Amino acid sequence: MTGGYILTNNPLVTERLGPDVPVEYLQCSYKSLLEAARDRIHLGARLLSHPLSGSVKPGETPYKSVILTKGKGDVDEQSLELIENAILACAKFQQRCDRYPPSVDLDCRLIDWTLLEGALASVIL
Amino acid sequence: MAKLRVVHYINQFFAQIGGEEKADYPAELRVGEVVGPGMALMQKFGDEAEIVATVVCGDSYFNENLDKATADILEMVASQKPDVFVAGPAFNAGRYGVACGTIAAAVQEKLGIPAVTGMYVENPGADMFKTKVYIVSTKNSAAGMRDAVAKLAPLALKLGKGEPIGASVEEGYIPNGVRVNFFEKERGSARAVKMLIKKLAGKPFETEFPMPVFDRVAPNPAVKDMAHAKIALVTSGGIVPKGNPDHIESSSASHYGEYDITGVMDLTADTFETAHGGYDPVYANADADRVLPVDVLRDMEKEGKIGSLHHLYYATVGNGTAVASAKKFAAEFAQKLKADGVDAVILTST
Amino acid sequence: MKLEIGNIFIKDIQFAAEAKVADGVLYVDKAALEKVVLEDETIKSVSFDIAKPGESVRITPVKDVIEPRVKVEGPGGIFPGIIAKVDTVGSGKTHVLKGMAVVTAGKIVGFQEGVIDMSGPGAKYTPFSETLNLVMVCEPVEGLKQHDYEKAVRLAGFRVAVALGELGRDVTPDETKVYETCGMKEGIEKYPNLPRVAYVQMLQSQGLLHDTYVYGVDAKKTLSTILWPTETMDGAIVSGNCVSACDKNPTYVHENNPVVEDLFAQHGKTLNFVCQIITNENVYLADKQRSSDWTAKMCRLLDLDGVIVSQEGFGNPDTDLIMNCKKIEAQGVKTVIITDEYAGRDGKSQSLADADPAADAVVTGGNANEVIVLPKMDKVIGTLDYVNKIAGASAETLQPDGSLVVELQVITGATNETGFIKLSAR
Amino acid sequence: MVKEVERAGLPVVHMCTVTPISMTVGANRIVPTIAIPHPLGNPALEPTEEKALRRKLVEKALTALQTEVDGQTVFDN
Repeated sequence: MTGGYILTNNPLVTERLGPDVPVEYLQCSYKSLLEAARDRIHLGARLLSHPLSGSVKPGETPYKSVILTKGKGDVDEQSLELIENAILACAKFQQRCDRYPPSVDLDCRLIDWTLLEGALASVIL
Repeated sequence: MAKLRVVHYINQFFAQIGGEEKADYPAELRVGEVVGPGMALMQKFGDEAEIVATVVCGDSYFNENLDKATADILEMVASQKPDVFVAGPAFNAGRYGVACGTIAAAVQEKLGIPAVTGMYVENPGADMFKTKVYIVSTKNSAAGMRDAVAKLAPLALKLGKGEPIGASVEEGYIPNGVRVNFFEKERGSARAVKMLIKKLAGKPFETEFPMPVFDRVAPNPAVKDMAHAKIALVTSGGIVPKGNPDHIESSSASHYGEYDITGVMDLTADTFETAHGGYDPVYANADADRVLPVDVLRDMEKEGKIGSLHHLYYATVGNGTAVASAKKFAAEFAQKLKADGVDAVILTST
Repeated sequence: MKLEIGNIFIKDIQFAAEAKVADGVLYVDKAALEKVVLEDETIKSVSFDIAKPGESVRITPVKDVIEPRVKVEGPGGIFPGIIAKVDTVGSGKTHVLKGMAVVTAGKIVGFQEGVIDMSGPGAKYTPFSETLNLVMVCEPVEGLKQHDYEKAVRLAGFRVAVALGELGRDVTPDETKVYETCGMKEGIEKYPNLPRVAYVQMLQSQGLLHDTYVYGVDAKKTLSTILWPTETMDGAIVSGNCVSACDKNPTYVHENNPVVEDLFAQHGKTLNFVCQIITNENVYLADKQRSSDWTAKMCRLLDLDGVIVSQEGFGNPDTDLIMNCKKIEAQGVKTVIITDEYAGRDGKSQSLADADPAADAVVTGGNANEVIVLPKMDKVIGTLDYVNKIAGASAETLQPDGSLVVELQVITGATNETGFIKLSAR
Repeated sequence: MVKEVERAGLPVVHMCTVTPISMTVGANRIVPTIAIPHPLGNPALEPTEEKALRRKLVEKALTALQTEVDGQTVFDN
């Protein structure tokens, strides 16, 4: 991937992707993952995928994967707006996913993975 | 069922006491009296509610004796134990509108009695109070009384009975920023086609969701004599004394902190930190001067580059784009800065 | 391009030994339909049920809602590229079993929503409480992956709808409607003084349970393109998505796209309905940029005066919507956009994840976070697993009397963003 | 916020990293800063260099406050 990498808290992503795709796994909540992405955007990384990918609402899934560039430097305004709006959106939804049984948790991982997979199909490697 | 008890507030003009020359008429409670527009309201209430008392107050009196007038009127209203309080309608009368908004909001907040008023959308009172009380949208003059009362009375009844309040277009109140669902007569696609036809024809149309608007304020004149100017610092970067004594919340810009930096020459990791949840706090926590440049300004103060650094600074949180809620308290501390003789402000954001 | 739609009004559905449509009654042969479903070896079993308006029935989790149609005259068949061959559809004559729907239900992933209540307060929020519903719940064979299960159920629904539609082939329609638009030059000559208007439809295209197919092609792998507005009436666009039930378009909505219908109603009168432009809503930001660039480019190339843009789904499509709106307006083409809102339970939060002053004409399908109480129903078709045990796991959600306190977002079609419903907000 | 200060009659300079946002919120005098988490600093520098950098930015802000402006102006030199 041209200077990009995946920031994820979804274990399935690391499992599914081969060693040639750069992935950074963080063990954290959905919102914390978005905040981690935000902190990088503040330092000049750019978003390559939409942080509110998919229709599974914040609170309905614990998993999130975003694709970022490794860039440093000026803040990309669009990325900033997207990530901040995504973090704001988290507050609008009830937290439900902490009550999921393990099988549903696996489904959440799968959906997050397919959303990422859809985006990866567009990335020029 | 017993009739709902209503207390009605009107100004000297609608009480037929007089115009501008009588605007200093002090607040007065008329128990058992229905005055002026109250008659029309009574008619609309039918046998569901009655005006048990009318409060009359001159517009100048109210606005010039804001605290006393508010307190007095609250007492008058409380004494009548109403189920709902109605003020106005004020149409386009500015001071009357502000009075109606102020007292209606106070009745609701302090007495816990639901209140409603009415005014023209451009009445300054509308902008000031539309998020606090329901304000029925009226025409710009008393010629629109019939129409105003036709909306005001049913809304007052609903509020008095504690019934759920519908969307602004249904009830006729000025949109208050709270989105409420309702069923339209036509489906969305038909409404979209109609809206497009109007837009194409250059005719006025009404969007169902107004985008946030950004107004502009003209720049103030430059500082002439920096060497004698008092400079104040304000930050939206959430810099607070270590331990966050005022418990400034990390994300919602719901209040602000005012902090004394008399004698503080440099912000250090031991004394200041950030309460802001909107960015990586590591850098600001290590040295808060990176957000609030106290150290540099102290140097400049010593060197005589600036007259002085104001001993108070103001801090909020909030990222650049979420400005709506910051507006109210910013106006508040701006007044304090002005009163303290500050000449110019440096506002830092993250 | 001219399409004649013959509506056969269905007033009742009954199970019977012989499948037919007679006197407005659809007789369903369960065994025959079962065979149609079980053609797919990945489906272990299927159960059919009938849900009628006014009954104390809850259907959940709903995957898709499909209207049975049959191509009587003209090229191609219903659901081209999926069930029928890939021939271009949208001309000739199509018969419709009106007033009914095939509803596919069943759990593909564990957190699926999608509720249709046939009566009670929830019923007025879903358009599918007003249709006679033939509900099919498919059980997968052991170990079937979610992707394959989704595909199996999706296709089974279409096969059943086509089989039922076939029953209407030789029935005389109760009502006939004609839809016709013309080519560029012809349109300009025919309607020299009418504004040229198109419909820009944004299609959900992101992944499992988030996909839409156009002539069988996964929409996320497409560039923005043009359709005759009648093509969608023959099933050119179908749904593969059901997460965020309130604002996703079931196949039924594509077949009966309300913007297409309402633009046709004004066609030749107040406007010239030029075409339908379809564009996608991908996750990858460069795709969003490319697709919206192409959409705006086409609007200019077609010399349009105005467009209606409809959205599909929650969150990131707000970005596509605003990009489309901004770029199309920048081409001098006037826009009206249709969306829905997530303003929080109290209605006080920022409704959209993106905004721009160019979006000055907005139609809204309402606040999907608004809370509603759904009383207990006598019968449940599908499974309440999710709604009860997960969405309803907290005391606050599942009431002692069995009623559920939920947000509108779980109800199928509640805040539909093609303007299919009357719900709105201010 | 910056607008409310201006509205009260006080000249105000907005020191902000993402100037388009500053434009959106209606600031009239804008000084671009280093980075969002450290607008007036740079942790990669030595403390003395960092303070010099901050000093420069604050001087720029004072210059902005002493400059008459017509409308929204970014002081980026």
